[in-house]
Amino acid sequence: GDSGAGGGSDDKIVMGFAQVGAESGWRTANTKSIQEAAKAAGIELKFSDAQQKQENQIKAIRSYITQRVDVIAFSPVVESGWDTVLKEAKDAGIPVILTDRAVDSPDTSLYKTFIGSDFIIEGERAGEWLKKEYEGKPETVNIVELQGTTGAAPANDRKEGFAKVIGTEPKFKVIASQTGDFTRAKGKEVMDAFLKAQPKIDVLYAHNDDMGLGAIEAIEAAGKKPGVDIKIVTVDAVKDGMQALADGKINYIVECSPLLGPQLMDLAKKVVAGETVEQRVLTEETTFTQEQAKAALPNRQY
Amino acid sequence: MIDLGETKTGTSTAGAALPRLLDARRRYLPVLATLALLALMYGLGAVNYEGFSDTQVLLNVLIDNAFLLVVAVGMTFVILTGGIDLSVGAVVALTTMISASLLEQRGWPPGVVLPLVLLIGAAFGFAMGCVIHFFEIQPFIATLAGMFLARGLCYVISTDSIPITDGFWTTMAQSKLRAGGFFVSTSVLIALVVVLGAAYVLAYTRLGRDVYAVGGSPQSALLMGLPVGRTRIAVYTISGFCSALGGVLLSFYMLSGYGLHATGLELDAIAAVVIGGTLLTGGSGYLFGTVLGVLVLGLIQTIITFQGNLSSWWTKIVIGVLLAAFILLQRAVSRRAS
Amino acid sequence: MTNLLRHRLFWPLAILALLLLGNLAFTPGFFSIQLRDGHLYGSLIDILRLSAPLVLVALGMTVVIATGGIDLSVGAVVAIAGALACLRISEQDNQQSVSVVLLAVGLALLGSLLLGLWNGFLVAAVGIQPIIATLILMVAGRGIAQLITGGQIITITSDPYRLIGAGYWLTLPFSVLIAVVVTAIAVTLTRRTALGLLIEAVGGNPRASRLAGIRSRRLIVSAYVFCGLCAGVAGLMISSNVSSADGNNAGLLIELDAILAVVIGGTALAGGRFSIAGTVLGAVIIKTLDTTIYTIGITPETTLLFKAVVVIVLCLAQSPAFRNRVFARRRHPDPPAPTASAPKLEVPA
Amino acid sequence: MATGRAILTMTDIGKHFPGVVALDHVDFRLFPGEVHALMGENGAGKSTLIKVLTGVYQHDHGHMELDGGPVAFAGPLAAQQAGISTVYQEINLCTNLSVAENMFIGREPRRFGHIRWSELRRRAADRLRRLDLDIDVSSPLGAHSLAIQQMVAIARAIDISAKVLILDEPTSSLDAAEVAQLFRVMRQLKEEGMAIIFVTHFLDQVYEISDRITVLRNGRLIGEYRTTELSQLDLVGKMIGGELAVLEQLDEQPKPPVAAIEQGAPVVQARELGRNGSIEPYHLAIHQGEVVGLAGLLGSGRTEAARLLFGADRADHGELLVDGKPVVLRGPHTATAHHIGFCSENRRTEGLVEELTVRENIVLALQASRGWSRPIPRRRQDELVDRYVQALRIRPADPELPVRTLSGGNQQKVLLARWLITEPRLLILDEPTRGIDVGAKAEIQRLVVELADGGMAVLFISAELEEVLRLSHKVAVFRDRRLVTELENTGDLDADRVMAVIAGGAPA
Ligand SMILES: Nc1ncnc2c1ncn2[C@@H]1O[C@H](COP(=O)(O)OP(=O)(O)OP(=O)(O)O)[C@@H](O)[C@H]1O
Ligand SMILES: Nc1ncnc2c1ncn2[C@@H]1O[C@H](COP(=O)(O)OP(=O)(O)OP(=O)(O)O)[C@@H](O)[C@H]1O
Ligand SMILES: [Mg+2]
Ligand SMILES: [Mg+2]
Repeated sequence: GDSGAGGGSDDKIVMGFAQVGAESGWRTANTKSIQEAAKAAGIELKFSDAQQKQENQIKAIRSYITQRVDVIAFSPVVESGWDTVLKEAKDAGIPVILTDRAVDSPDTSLYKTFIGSDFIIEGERAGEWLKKEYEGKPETVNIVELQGTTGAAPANDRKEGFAKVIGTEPKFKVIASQTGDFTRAKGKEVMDAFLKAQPKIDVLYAHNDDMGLGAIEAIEAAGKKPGVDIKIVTVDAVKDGMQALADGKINYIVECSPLLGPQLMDLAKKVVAGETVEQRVLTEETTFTQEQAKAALPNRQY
Repeated sequence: MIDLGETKTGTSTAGAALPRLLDARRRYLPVLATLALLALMYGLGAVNYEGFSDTQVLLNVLIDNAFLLVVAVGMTFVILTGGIDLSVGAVVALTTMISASLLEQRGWPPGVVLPLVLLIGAAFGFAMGCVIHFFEIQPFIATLAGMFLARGLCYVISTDSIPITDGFWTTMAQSKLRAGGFFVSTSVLIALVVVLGAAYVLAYTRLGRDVYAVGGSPQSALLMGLPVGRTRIAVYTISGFCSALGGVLLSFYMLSGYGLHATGLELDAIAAVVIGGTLLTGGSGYLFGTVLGVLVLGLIQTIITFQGNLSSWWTKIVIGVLLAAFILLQRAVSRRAS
Repeated sequence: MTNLLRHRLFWPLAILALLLLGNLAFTPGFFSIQLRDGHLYGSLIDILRLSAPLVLVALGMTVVIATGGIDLSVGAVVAIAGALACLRISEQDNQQSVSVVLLAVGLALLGSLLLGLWNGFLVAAVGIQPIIATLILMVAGRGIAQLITGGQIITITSDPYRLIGAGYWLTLPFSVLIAVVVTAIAVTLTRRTALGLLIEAVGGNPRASRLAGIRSRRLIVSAYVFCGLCAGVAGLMISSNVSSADGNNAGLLIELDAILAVVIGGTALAGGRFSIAGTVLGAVIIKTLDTTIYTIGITPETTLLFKAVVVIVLCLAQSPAFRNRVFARRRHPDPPAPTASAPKLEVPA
Repeated sequence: MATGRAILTMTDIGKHFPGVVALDHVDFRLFPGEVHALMGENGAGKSTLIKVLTGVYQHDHGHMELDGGPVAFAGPLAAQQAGISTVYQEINLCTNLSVAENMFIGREPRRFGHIRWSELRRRAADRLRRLDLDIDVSSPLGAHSLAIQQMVAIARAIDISAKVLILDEPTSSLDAAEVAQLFRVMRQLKEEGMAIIFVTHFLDQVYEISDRITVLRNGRLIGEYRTTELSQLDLVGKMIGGELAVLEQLDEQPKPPVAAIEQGAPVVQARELGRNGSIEPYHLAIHQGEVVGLAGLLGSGRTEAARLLFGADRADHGELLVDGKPVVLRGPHTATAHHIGFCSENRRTEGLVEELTVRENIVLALQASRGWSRPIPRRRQDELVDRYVQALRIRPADPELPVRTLSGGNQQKVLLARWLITEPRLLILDEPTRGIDVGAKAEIQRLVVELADGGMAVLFISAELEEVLRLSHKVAVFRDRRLVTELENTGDLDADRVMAVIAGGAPA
């Protein structure tokens, strides 16, 4: 039950939101979407930035509990380790909504709902596209992979989902896999080295657009044509990535949408009102081919 | 010329009394100034934010920073000898990782895991101390390599985070010590015991005094017949131990083991120690200062969350500005007084 | 032979050679350099190109460390410089115009200079310990960079700007040329004038230097300003290399690499004697190490372990104490038993 | 006196440093109940021998026996545990710790491992009082002058009940009174059977206290003699391997009367110059060609007064005039710009930059005053450096050696050379002859006279009153951090009279 809605409960709903940080453009768009949606929905938003540290997020959540907000939402930095503070929230009668990433607690009563994308599915989608692309061609496909930050959940999951799908066909071979820290500069640096070390690369799979964009520069510098000589598939669909897709430099992008603000606010209102909500809400996400990208590009916000 | 003519050495005892008093005051002045500024900061927070003056807010600062406090205590020892330990954050992460994997994946009993990880931490520190001392490798580099090594080991164990469901751990994580409507976690208690113990060691044992001597001048300490090598190795061992203990506290706090836990913790710990008035060149500083340093960092973080409307970048800028303001004031106050 | 062995840079050079040869074993074409599209192309060129920003940052760091300080804020300055320049260019209609780019570069460098000045002011005038003084900018600076970029990545399409980090001139990467020029300037300034001596004196014994009449305050401020400028140029290179400014990630953790490069190069963190050649070599070693990790296919999970091992080996190889202990044991069967209390501290007469 | 079996024998000791043979087959023995003076020029190898003995350095070859058993110490700690207590030449204490702690660190009074602070302070005060030193033992050591630090180091060493006591130039900045006090204690220890190694460059002290003398030259043993059987002249001869005559000459030189020199405006004049808590306002005028000596007891404020003249400390009272015009010293750099030089008494912490070479250390002040953009051409540097390496006999004569590898006395000469090459108009020398051997000392005194004749003004501070009197035209006496009087150095001024003034008798 959520009886305890203390503080300024008379009119406005107060939401405490503990963001991971601002480590990427994607994340910034995510933050912006939430802030704007809160304003539009008339919800007072208390926002804090954890600078990629779980400790800070826990601190923020704990501080929201002492401030007696009406609802707490946060994007977990990692899946594990939230039980204690979530239990405190539960004891204080404050409902919790997870966004973007899940927590792995077996006790699902600790949070009301989880809204966000599934990184494993994203990896799978990338793999499925690849399978379709090379359908009926028996020769081996040499794949290089640019991973996200070592240990980060999206990196782990996107790798896992992708590996699961392509693992079913032995012709797909990941010949090199290295972290590019989700950044363009690192993506370029690593791709530079891959290009020198690997005699034949057919496909690049990058865990986000930025690394893909960096890699494109490296491929061009090596005198090859991205998207033609080396096929590229990435995840995220930020504007720059979509542009590259439209230009034919990237072949396929799996969307991971940061714009879950409106959905989140809806859920928050329901939760505070005591309505029951689904335990898992998937964000509306899609995939893009070159044509779809050209169509979507003009009204892409981030 | 009026001549009192009672001294042979040129100083009268009466003349020495006043400077003595001033001297003692001067020595504790930076710490006192820090304390005053901390109180000022808290006061400002209480005036500006609703609910800030709640005692629980202060207690939360302790709860949230218990592990940092323990790590900073170890760092204080190292910095007092003029060294530095960059590996602490990584050792913290490694500790959470080893604990989690042993408890959850191997099913070892907590009674074995707990002492084992503490031992591993201490041994890790001991090894770095030996490298630093015997092979004369700069502490910065030796502990940087230690940092790479410890983080690397984390990833070797697993790149995923491992949740801890062990009974003892969850009890430690969730049991609270309540008094009059307020509560602290057991970690806070452990951290305070560590602080008191360390303060005692520094002030009242030979090891503690040797730490100061080595920090003041390693050459002199050596020529005075002090066990320089042993002291040096000891401080890194202590720091390793404290990091491991900090890691255990963090794993109580997070109930998980993860290779990316406590990234950048080394800088927080160093900052806490230095804000507390300890000189990075060694030989001067107090443990109490370190406690204040940790509180300053914690309070800044609390103010940020209470402010509640800062964008991610303004968060950083404001942290920087608060830090700058604090340090400049601290500097001004202690300069004015001396 | 023994003279060669005893040279400061012998061991770093040996390690570098070893790393390169290790690469050759994995990638037969590693040493090959071709002319492609009018510029040189090959792994070795890549290493040099990647090293350029690190060399710059490490140069500035060397001078700061020589004065007995340290600068943690270089990463933030890198991000701010790139962000300032890219923002400025992205606001213009004609991004291809050279004058627009020059103005943007000037703006970014002015910004870095001011940031360096701020650090220098805190350290030299206010007397705050360098690590904490620069920590302030390290934290706040990253925020400023994000503020400038709005937390997004600013992408630009400007060929003149691209030249700085990704372009070529006379078949050579332009960034390498910049790094060479800045290194030459640094060497000239410190070794052809008396700056080097004065800096080493201040770093070696600040009290004595003051009493010798050295105006150490100015010197220290200049060191931080130089460091800021170097970081600024590096920031331009890094952002130009990918034609975009990333306030969040540009130059992240570069301070650690830079300090590592300085120390590998044989400059003591306590201040005093410094070696610019050593620093350059150190930076190249670090980048070679990175490239090696990518080429020989070390997995991301073990990357750090590999780095740790190389750093440890490098340090031990360089440590005379280590060599003495190991080799002395071989030569004399009965050494004057080195125990825990027998460190070879330098003890003045 | 030395009878029976030697407590310590060192045979055939060899020690080399890169490029230098510091000890070349040296033998040394020490008997219980004797004071054994170890003599030699700067760089002869005295300190090295001591450091080899106490395990700071490991010898290349040779053999040592303590109390009949062979020993080889791994470090000072081991030596101390075996009963050897040492005061090294450079004061090796921790300035960040309190005086009391410095005396007892490593052997603090404890109960169950718990340090008993009040007991420690009580004992420290007690021990210092026995040396006639009454200071606040809980104040940090660094707040005290070098001489006091030296006394503390001595107090520490003699309190360790040891079999062998080693004192490497313990008296280099002590006044006569402290020296007398020290000797009293040494005699007492000797009575109790302790064996004492004593290093000094003051010949009088050697003859006053020692029973036996060992002379080293260039790292080689010249011989061991009974003090009573070796004349002072012979001793000097053995040390330097030749004759020495400069000393006597200098004494004979008549000094021009003060009135003759003090014409025209003084080069530098202090008017009511003072600083709270360190030195009371004082007047002092120094003219061209004049040598002004400062006399006073330990901690009387001579150094403090001098530091104000150089801007090393900021004066908060009064004004300073250079050539009759008031100037504000914003720091030493302003002082050097006005051609004032200051050679600090504390060569290790305030003087040398140990990592740098001899050459770099020597040119440092000159370079600083020229600014960074006008480097002294290398050829000119070499010229200047060579000249002073010759003139002051700096050994080894290789300017490219790191200064830290030089012997204490030679380091002192380097520091002196730094200021001499700047050719200042006023040169302040605070204990410039600390640790310098007889020959070089005479050379330096001769230089000072020469420079003054050439028009330089010199402020000369020395714990050795004779030296002050020999050189200066005028002596300013300090007591309790106050300038009490100025004495004109006419023929009838002697040490006794100055002492009387210092001790607070009627001003002359
Ligand atoms: N650490 C060192 N490295 C290299 N050479 C050294 C070192 N220590 C001493 N020496 C050299 O050894 C020789 C003997 O020095 P030592 O300090 O023993 O002289 P000393 O007799 O004590 O002289 P002084 O009277 O000046 O103190 C000198 O030539 C000196 O340069
Ligand atoms: N008896 C004392 N108690 C406390 N501090 C003292 C005492 N004597 C001197 N000092 C401190 O020592 C410092 C140096 O004194 P100063 O150097 O002026 O004396 P000095 O006349 O040069 O004597 P010295 O022969 O010791 O060099 C001063 O800062 C003073 O505060
Ligand atoms: Mg000596
Ligand atoms: Mg003095």
